[in-house]
Amino acid sequence: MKRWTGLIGALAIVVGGGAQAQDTIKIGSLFETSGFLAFLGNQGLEGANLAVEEINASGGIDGKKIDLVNFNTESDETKAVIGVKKLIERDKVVALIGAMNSGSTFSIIDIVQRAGIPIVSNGASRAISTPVNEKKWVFQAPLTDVLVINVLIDHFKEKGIGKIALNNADSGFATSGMKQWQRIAPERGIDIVIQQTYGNNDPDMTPQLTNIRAKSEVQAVVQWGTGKGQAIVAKNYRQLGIDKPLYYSHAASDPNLIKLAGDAANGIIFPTSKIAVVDELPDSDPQKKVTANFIEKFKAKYGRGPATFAGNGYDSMIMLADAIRRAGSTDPAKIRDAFEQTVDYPGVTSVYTYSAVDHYGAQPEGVALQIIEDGKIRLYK
Amino acid sequence: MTLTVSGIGMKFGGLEALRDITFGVDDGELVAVIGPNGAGKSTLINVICGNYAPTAGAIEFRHRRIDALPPHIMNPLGIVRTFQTIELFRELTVHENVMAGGVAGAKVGVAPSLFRWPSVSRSEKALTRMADEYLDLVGLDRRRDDPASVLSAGQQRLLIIARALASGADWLFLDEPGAGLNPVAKERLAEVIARLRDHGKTIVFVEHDMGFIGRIAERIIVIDRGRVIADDVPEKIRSDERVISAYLGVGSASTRGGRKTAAPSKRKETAPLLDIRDLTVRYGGITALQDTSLTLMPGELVAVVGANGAGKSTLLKAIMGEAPVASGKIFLDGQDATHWTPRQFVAAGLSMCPEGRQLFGSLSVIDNLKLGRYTQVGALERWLPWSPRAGHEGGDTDRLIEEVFDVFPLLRERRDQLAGTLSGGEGQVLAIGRALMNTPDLLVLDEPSLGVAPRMIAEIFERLTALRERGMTILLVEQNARAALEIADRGYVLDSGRVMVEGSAVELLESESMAEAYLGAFPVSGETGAARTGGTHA
Amino acid sequence: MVDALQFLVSGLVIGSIYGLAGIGFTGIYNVTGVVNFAQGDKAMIGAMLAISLSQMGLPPIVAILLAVGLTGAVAVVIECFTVRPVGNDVWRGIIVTIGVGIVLRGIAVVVWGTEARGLPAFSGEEPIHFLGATVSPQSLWVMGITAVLAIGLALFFQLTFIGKAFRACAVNPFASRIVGIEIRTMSPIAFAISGVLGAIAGIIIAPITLMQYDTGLLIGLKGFVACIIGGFGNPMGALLGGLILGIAETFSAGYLSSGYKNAIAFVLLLGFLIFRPEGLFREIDSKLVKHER
Amino acid sequence: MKTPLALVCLLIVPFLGSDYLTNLLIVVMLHALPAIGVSLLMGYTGQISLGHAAFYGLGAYGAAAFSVHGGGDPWIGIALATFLVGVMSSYLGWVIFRLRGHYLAVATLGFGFIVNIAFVELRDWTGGPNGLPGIPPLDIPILDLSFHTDGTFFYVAWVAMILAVVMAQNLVNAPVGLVMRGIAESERAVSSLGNDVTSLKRKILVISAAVSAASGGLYAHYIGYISPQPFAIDFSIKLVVIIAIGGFRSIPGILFATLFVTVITEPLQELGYYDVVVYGLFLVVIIAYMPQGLLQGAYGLGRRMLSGARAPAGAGR
Repeated sequence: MKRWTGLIGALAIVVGGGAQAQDTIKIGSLFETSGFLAFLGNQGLEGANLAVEEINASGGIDGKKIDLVNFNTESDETKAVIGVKKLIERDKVVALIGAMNSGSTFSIIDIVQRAGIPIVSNGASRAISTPVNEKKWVFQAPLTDVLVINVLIDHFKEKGIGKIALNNADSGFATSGMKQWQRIAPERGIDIVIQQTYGNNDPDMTPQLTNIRAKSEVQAVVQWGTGKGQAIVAKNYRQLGIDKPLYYSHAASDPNLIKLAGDAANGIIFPTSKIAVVDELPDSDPQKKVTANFIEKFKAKYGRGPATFAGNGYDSMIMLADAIRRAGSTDPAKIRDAFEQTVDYPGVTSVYTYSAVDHYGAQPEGVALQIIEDGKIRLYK
Repeated sequence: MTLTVSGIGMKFGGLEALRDITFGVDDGELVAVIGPNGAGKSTLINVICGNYAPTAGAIEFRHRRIDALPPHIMNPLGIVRTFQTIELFRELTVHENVMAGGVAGAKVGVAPSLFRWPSVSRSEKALTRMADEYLDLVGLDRRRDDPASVLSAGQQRLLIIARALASGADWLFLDEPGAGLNPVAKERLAEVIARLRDHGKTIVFVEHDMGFIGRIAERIIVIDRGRVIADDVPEKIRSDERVISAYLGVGSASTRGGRKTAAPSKRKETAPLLDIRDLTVRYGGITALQDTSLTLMPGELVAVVGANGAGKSTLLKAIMGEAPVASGKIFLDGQDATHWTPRQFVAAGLSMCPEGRQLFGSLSVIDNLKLGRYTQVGALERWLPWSPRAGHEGGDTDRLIEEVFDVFPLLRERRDQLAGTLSGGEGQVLAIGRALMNTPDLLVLDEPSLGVAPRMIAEIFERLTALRERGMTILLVEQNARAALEIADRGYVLDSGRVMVEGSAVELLESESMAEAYLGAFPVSGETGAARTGGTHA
Repeated sequence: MVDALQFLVSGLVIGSIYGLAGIGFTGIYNVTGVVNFAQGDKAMIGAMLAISLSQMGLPPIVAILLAVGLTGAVAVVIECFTVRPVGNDVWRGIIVTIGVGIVLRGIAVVVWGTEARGLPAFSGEEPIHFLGATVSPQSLWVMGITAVLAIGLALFFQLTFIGKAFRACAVNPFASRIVGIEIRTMSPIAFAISGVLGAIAGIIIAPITLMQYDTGLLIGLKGFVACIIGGFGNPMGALLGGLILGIAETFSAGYLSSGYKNAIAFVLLLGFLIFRPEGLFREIDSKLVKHER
Repeated sequence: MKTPLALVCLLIVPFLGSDYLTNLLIVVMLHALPAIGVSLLMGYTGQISLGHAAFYGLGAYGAAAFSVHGGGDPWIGIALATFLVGVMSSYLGWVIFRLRGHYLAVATLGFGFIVNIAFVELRDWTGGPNGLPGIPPLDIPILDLSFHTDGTFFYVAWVAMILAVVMAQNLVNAPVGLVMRGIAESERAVSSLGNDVTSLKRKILVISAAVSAASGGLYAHYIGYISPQPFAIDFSIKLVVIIAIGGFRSIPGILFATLFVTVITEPLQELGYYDVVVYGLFLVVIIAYMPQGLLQGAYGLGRRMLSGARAPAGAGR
């Protein structure tokens, strides 16, 4: 009895202790700093923190500093639910960013919808923000699979590639990508000759690639996955001596891929944001300045180069701050409305234009085809 | 007959534990099943109570074939058993243990229990009342709410009887209900069993303590080597020649001759090799050995004899560092070895041939022998796949193996066979060979004749005599008292954890007290003397 | 045909990895009867240590030897502080080694982060062609070292005193004590051996599978399945079990739905547990399977 | 005596006005159900299970599929899923209870893996790794009750937990409970007393699985979205941690342990991955050194230390 009431009492004190000073704007983030997607969440949080630092250094928003409170969702959906409630209620945040994990985002959509707090999600599955009329409060900042698939198909059309093989992991990201490929490719006249799935933690993907190799009519192989799996695919692909061009998803911008796959990574072509190739961009590119600035500051703060995911967290935070500034208020509803009116905003990840019917923002011109050559990412020409 | 057992056989792999067992038991009988160690008594109970399905024969109970039924079906038919190992529910209280016994009979299912239907409360009340009654019956009512684990061994034995009764079955099979109990506790047990009999229960029990059996049993079935060798009233059993041979063993002519010619040992000149002083060993509440003293001079062959449960094995465990010594001292070659580990004993030159042989069944004969040398092998040699000292003088494993093969040529033929596939006698020979590999100063053998064919027993005993003649000191623990004493210099007779008699082997062989230790405690006063005389003169 | 051959070759490579993970279980199980659920994590720790040490500038061979030794030492520490207090309680043994696995993975994240790491292949990446099938040179290393370790361990159990003593402990602990073998001293040796085996496994497969904090978990489980198939406690059985599992996986990934490939392992696991719990090559272990009614 | 009072006291939580606290306790209460299930099977009956997340997940997916794909009433979905999981676990028990020790542990582990792989692969039903969104919240239209909010769902979870606690307590306190604990100690004694041990184990497994499945169903309708991940092997192990902390055979202990594990990981998770290390250490230390569970273990340790101060070391031996 004593321990129960004691615990409840202690919790109540903790809850009640969240009194907020009004000279800051509290924004909640849901980056996973542990669990299976921690390598994404950590970078996202670093990017977001960099943005907060930058905004606060330049005087904050109307004199108010931004206070970013992160809740580690541990890549776990139940935790995400606990976390979002804590942020909304105990920390009284006015807006949310984060959760790299699409699953974690899915699990909290209902809650933010009910609470009326805008969220800028970093999950990549387009189902997060569609249909828009049911997801009024949900925005997305990353490149979505639909976007990059379309960019790739544009490229295939250009190259005269009509028959492809698709190899994907069994993760959420890759499964979603596979579904979109199977939907979009036929619509746009691309024939998926063979589709193979491998396990995210598999030590070897040669059986799948052997099946792909057997289909001689295939003109290009598309690989969709994350983490070390895509490095193993690259190695196995070279080992099996498949000589068709190899295309990866935007997850190939993971710098670890080159480290892990070594020479096998050379020749991989993938569509992604321009962060890795900023030096090669023409000065006319609207993203060049903002990206270069981001990279420089990130390096100064963390002592190493940023990955796309860091840019993503950064963009979400900057755009959110911009929306708050434009709303001139910390009222969540006003922030939401202002965010929806973001137009042609040049971010690190992409150029963003949101509207009442488009909550995924990123535009095709933000995506550039890149290729790995000699262990370096170059703009594909 | 309510229970008829006809032609039951039980094989475990190659081992035939029971063959052609046939007998019957009527309602209300009180039957003891006796027999030397390894005779198959527990297997018989296991077979009747459904723990094993017999490989031959049939069992009928109340005109129904029951020999393929599992225990939980047996119980509602009226058969319940207890276990040698007690198998108490240690986490429950005394009262709960008894209640647990009645649950199956009360037919309170899992589903009703979830919702605590009235039937559950009703049966709970009934069970509570019944448990109290049975606790009263076995005299544990005052310990009702104690945790079962704190009871003494005797009380635990009574508790499992109460628990068995609570199951509602009226045929009780008790597997060694008196094992490890002191005389007072045994007295209580006897009273309880008599009371149950008066309540109309049928009781079949396995026991070793002949005094106990003689006091309560109305009929005794004697089993030896998996066969029924006698089935009669106690008075007849006591004088049955086969029973006495089964218990005391048969001397073998050849060893008898050998002993007479054996040179007297040089024991007078030196200090004892093994000196046990006032040793007391207790397991939990059970005193297994009480103030036992024993000395062994270098070069002697000493036999320790006594009935099952007399404390022989405990004595041996104590001199291997495997028993909880409560008081007393053990000196090995002048060193205080009371709290040594087995390894220390082995390294100091003591080799043990344990009861039941304890071979490494899935290892070959030769590997078993090699492991006998384990403590004498250097650290380097242990890790190398060959012997770095091959060809060197002394301590060479291969040379010792050859020596063992010379002593036991049959092992040479079987050198690459797995130890588990050897017959009882061959296995015993291997166990002795393994012990010899340690080049022991003192060789300790526990029941080497157990489960061994008579021809092999003779041979083993002959070998032991030969070893003694080569100067090895031997401590031989045997149930087969005659065979042991015939080759021994001296002997100790253990009974109920104490040394009852000690003396030269010849004296003991003639003595009546030895027979008494085995069979003599039949309290058929008046006739006892005659019975004994008849018993000892084989 | 070429495809089938490639599946077979790939299956043998993966099977060797599983077999290698599996033989790490056998030593400990043989002596202590403990199934070490943290075995796969030892492989991960070994590989991570080797990667870190070589990144610190140590020559690869020194880094590898040091990593192997350190992992062995870690295994001994685990034995002393977690397995020994539990004794021979199967139930608590399982849970405690699961806990050790969690701790090892947690420490790995704290020290090495969650990103995957790799070791350079021992002898280049140039694939070797064989009748139309290809293998990477590292696969040959894996298969070779696995075969050497399995045979070596089997010979160790067969020929050396200490190996026989290990088997003796498993067969008959009482008799082992009687001949002077102390399980108390054998158990840390067994853990050290399994730690060393685990580390070697982790290091030689790291160039192929790449390593991250949780890689050991799945590989350990597959190794366990390999042991069940081959019969627990028998290194050659573990190797053969691993090969069977690997080939089953690649063929099912190649010819059936590749998504269900991981289920194959566990279906085999349940199948063997239920219909042939003694594995392909071993007498039944009465402690684990119900005999009596 | 004290626990029921504490459980009734919980009813005021939604009125404290903290969604966060309410939500936390909902999760605790939902997790308490499978934990109680594991305790019945593992703590009381001595049958190890490393696969309970599968039952929890099957309940969740079953209930969710019923209302999302079938458009059925959520309550019926939960009931149906619970029932089907119970039936399935009965057959599972028939198979796995031939095994014991390590083999049983691994068989349950393997079962958990297979079920989780099925969640990932049966995309048409489960949505695959991306999960199944749009699970409707619970309501009772006739009474005009809806459980959309935490404040209202709290009572659903509370009632479920109370039901589970009461039923579990009834079971373990009933005469059958004595036999369950007997199985953990000596199966052959229990069998000789006329109990069909395998059948009893299966029944306990059914209850244990069903209570987990019911909780899973409630969870699905509470979160509104499910994916394979919360039902992976980690959750099975978390349940084992919970009952280890709670003392294996104590329903109040397990309620406390569920709360403890959920609350203790809250501050720790700020530290990044140290929480996992601490979590694992807890498990190791409890199992290796406090076989009675954390509460009793800590109590015993404290007492030993106190008495150790008075009596010289080793005096008690």
